[in-house]
Amino acid sequence: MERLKSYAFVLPILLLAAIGPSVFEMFGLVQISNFATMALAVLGLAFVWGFLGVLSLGHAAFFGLGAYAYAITVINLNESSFAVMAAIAVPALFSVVLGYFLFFGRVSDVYLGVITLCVTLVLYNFTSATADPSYHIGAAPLGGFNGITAVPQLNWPGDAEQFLEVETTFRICLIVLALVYAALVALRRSSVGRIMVAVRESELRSELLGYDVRLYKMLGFSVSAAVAGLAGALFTAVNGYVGPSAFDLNQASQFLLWVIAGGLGGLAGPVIASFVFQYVSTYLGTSGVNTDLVFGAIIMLFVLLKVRERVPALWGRVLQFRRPARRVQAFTPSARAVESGE
Amino acid sequence: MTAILETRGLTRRFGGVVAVDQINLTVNEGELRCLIGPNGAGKSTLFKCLTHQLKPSSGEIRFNGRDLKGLAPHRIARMGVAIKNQIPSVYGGLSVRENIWLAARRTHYGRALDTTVAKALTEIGFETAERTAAKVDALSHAHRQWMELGMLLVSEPKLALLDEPTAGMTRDEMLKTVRIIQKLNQTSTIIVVEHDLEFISLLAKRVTVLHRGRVLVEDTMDKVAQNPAVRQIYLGSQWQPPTSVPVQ
Amino acid sequence: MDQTIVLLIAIANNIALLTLISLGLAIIFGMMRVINFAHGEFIMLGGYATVLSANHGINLWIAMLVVAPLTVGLIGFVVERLIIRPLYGQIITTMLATWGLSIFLIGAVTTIFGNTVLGVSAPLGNITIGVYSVSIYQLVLIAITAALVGACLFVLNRTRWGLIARGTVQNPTMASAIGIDPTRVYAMTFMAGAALSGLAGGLLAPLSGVIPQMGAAYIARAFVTVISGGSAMVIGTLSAAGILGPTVAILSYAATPVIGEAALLLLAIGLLRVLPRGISGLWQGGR
Amino acid sequence: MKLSRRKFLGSAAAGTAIAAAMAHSMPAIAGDTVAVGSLHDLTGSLDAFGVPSHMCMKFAIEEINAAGGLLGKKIDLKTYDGQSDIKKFPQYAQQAALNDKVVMLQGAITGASREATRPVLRRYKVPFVYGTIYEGGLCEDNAISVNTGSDQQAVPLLEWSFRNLGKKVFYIGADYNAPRNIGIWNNAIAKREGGETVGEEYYPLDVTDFSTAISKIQAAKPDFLHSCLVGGPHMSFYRQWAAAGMLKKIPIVSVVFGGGQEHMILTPEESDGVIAAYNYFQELDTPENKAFIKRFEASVGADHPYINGIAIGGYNGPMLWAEAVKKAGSFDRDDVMAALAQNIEWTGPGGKMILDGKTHSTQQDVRIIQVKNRVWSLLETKSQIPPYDFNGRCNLLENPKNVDILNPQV
Repeated sequence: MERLKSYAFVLPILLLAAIGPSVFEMFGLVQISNFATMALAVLGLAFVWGFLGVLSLGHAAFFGLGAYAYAITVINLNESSFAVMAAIAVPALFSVVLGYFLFFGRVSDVYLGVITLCVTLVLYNFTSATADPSYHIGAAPLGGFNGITAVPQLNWPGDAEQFLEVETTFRICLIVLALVYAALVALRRSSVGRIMVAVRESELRSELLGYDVRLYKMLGFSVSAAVAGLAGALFTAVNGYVGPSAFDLNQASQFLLWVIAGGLGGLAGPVIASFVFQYVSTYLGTSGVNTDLVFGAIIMLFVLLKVRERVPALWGRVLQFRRPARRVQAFTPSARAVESGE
Repeated sequence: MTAILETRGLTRRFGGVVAVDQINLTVNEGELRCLIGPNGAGKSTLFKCLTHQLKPSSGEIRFNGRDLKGLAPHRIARMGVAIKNQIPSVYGGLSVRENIWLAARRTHYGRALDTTVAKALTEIGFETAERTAAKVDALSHAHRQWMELGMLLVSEPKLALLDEPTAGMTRDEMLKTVRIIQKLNQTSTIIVVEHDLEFISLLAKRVTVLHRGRVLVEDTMDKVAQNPAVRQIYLGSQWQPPTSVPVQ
Repeated sequence: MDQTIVLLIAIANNIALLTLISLGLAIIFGMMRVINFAHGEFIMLGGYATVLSANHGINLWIAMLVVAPLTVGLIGFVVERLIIRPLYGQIITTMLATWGLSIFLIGAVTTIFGNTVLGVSAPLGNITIGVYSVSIYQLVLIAITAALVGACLFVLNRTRWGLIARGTVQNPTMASAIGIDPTRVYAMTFMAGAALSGLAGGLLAPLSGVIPQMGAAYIARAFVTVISGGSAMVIGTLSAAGILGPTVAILSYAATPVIGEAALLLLAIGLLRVLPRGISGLWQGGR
Repeated sequence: MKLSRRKFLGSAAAGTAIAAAMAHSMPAIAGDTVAVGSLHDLTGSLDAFGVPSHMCMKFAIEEINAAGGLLGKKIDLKTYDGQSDIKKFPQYAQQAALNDKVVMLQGAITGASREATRPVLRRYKVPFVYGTIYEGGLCEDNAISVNTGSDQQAVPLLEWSFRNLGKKVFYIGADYNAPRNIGIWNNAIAKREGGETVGEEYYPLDVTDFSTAISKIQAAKPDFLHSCLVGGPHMSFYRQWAAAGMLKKIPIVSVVFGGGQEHMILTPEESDGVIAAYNYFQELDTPENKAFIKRFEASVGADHPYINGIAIGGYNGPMLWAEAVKKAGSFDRDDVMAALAQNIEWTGPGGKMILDGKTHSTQQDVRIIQVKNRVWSLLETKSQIPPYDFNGRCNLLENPKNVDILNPQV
């Protein structure tokens, strides 16, 4: 029973996939497809941050790498199935290299955040600086700041000419979202997932029990990268466009916002939050309000109202007032010294 | 008797302070060794060096004849060295059962895993489902210590390092801990750091006294208790060994 | 010869600039373990304070050196009360909250002042070195930065306030036991850090485009510098700037600016791989 | 989820998916109004470009409506804020096309947002009006460019510069597509005019420290500096350039200076003497422009952002499109685009404009202007510069299928 309950969230997603095309207009379908690809990306971050305690500020890097990998592969091979695979593989491999560097170099949490952010900015600078036509991979020009445009949509596997219809793409986006959600829940419930949570709870203890903390972190990091890459591929397929903006700070901050708002430590919450915030953001763009002002305020509000780390969900708790406890004690750089001395 | 643990010239410095100074220590298989010494003698630092939580500044550690140099802490754990640190390091946000499961998981699989966990829970006195489902953060100090011992039990180490397993316990609780440790000693070699002398005399056959990072003396409890230098720095000259309490 | 001098000036300028834009962040991070993502916006606010007050007839030097740090220091006071204090000790949470603040401030400034504001130009003219000419203000900026670093070191190491602050950072519990209110020390520290960022913005106003988004151009470099510097706030930041600054200057000069920019980030990542605790880790020892 | 679904349900009330899919290709012209979309960056880092353009576009629609509308219908302007976030552009383009059923969409100022928007509008057959100055090369049946391509500005400006300022040019630009493209023109015209490019440098958009750039330029000793630096961080260059005393020594020419209101943000000491080339500037002393400014200020007030050569595209775009609609007698994409074959002519604030059917780009006057004390003044007018046809490669009458951005081969 409890097991079934933890998978329950796939039901509304699948229901939406089933009835969506008969309820929404075409624009609604495209928009939900878009939202779903972003929700997929945020699942990756919610997983690695919430379950493993690894805060990657550069989640957008994997999303963008996946998006570029899809665009480049599909333009060259004319077959979206390979492109989707490439979009999963490229960020995953990249995350292994980066993860080796971060986790085996014993880089601390804060620095890990900054380094992942730097990597994202390097990718942003690099892709922005590829305007010259000499930057191309096969038939795909990298396009610099303008990005790669008119990227082919998804096609039926094996038939490059047969593009999927909007309704089918919509269903695929949601079904993939549901599947990845279920897979991550399953992973969380597996032995490996339980060890990952243990690593989040106490790295030291896990290490002393003989678990190679670095390996589990790298594994989780790669899983999140692969999920983000898949999301990047679908996003590019839906929009037909990818550019350096996939790597920008704005994108990175959105992912974080959705996880905070949805509740760190859960998976369904961030997905719901991503849908809500994307809708609000789109809505604000036609309302004449300064979106920076509103979003900045929302982020601050959510963070301040978030009672503790790992509160599973914030929904319904928004009005609960936070007591400014734990003022000083948790916080001292000398805590490390205390630990290491006798 | 074969030596399971040997250190040669093991040294650890913190800046100008030498916390562990040229320690040569040999512990034989199946032994239950006590480490005593005043605060700052280097006991916890020694333990942390043995498990590579701290990197030794110099010297050699051999476990089962194998040099540990350069191994990550988890590799040493996998060789069969388990430690209970002085400050409880458990998964505070997880339940008792989950904690034990995580400790057993690396060496047990399938059904054996479940039975081992269940058995260990009984041994350390967490029988009811309610208690095993409790978050560790909510446990009393003694229960948290026992749970940590339980984690050691299920990981079936060759060598267990226990840093102050009875700190803050009542006498009854201490006696229960002694039983758990004796049980553990049936299968594992143990080194235990303690201040509670009753506890030591109940358990230990051989005692090593550390002082200012060095081995002051190593002998049986009785002999150690008679040693004037030990009495001077640690026990106080009026100290008498406690009368033994029969332990079941 | 003159080329060497100019290149040396460019290098000194790069070091000074990195130091200047990082000091406020470094103080706040080093003393409070608070990663202030709104740091760039504090610089921006300093720029606005300078430009707006100069446009209202206040002497430019007063606008840069007094109005800018004062204004941003006061804003820092409010921010500390409302956002930083409730989250003390939660590094990541604070970082996210200040990220929100950063976006909010951009929106607020745009809403209030619009997206363009009349700028101020650099005072003092220029000097000629061979075929080159160099702005005197830029040289003064290097001197001011050096003076600022000296002042920070002096305040932290030689004054009563610095001692109290360092003591509180080492052990807040002990500090409160001897009658110091750590909360107040943190508030003061945050204000001081904010004021320093504001001062940086003020000093940069005559040299950069003062627009609501100007912070974004500085934030990444400031972070990289502070993190590479490690826990010794002032000296660490200075030495990080001393390594990163020349690299960027020389590579931009010899190769292309893109390579210079990329090198800054890659070098910082490399540094952290070798020295996980930053450059200060070199002389601070420990595990 | 609930929130978004409610909205979607509301918007979907019209009918089934199939009906909706059919409806999207039929513009909503059944009632008394037709919808037109404005998709500009109204917030975020690019709002300095987006806000004035949007204001001008809004004013154009007001004027069209005040004059009785178009084909008897009032125009309903739908505004979308791209938020300086490129991925918003295709989304809003979809919303405009599918949900709001606009018959024309104008905006997407940056090359990146344009490239993200264009394919969406093409797919849903909504004419795309591109109102800004740009690198050139837009050659697509579904799009029209009502402002200048870079060659239309850069060629006259560089010709003028090589004749009046000297033979040695140093080119400095932001590192992205448009400045790189203009760099090609820079070198081509230098060659043609017997000049020499003594240096060429591209800076990432977020660079703020230009001390090495300035010493490089000083070492190269050009007769003039051709700048294509763009955006807020790059404004630092002009300040540092002036602070080094260079503004009075080496003149700057640019086809983008002023586009981001640089001349308003910089002080006169930092900008006086910079030479630019645009088809329009607010001070332009012609009766048409005087009247335009008067009407514009009557509508939005005198306290409006400076109307530069980019912003005016916001006004010219709807006007030229309206001329085409009138000629076609229809709002249908194919009809409107077919009407372009007859070359639409219209006189706006910047003078006569001819929208060319072959390239879907616009022939217009280009003016060499110089700034002093934040005011632009005219140096020379280059009359009726035609759009570049890329050596015949851009001919939409013969090859209507082209959608690629063409690169100059000169």
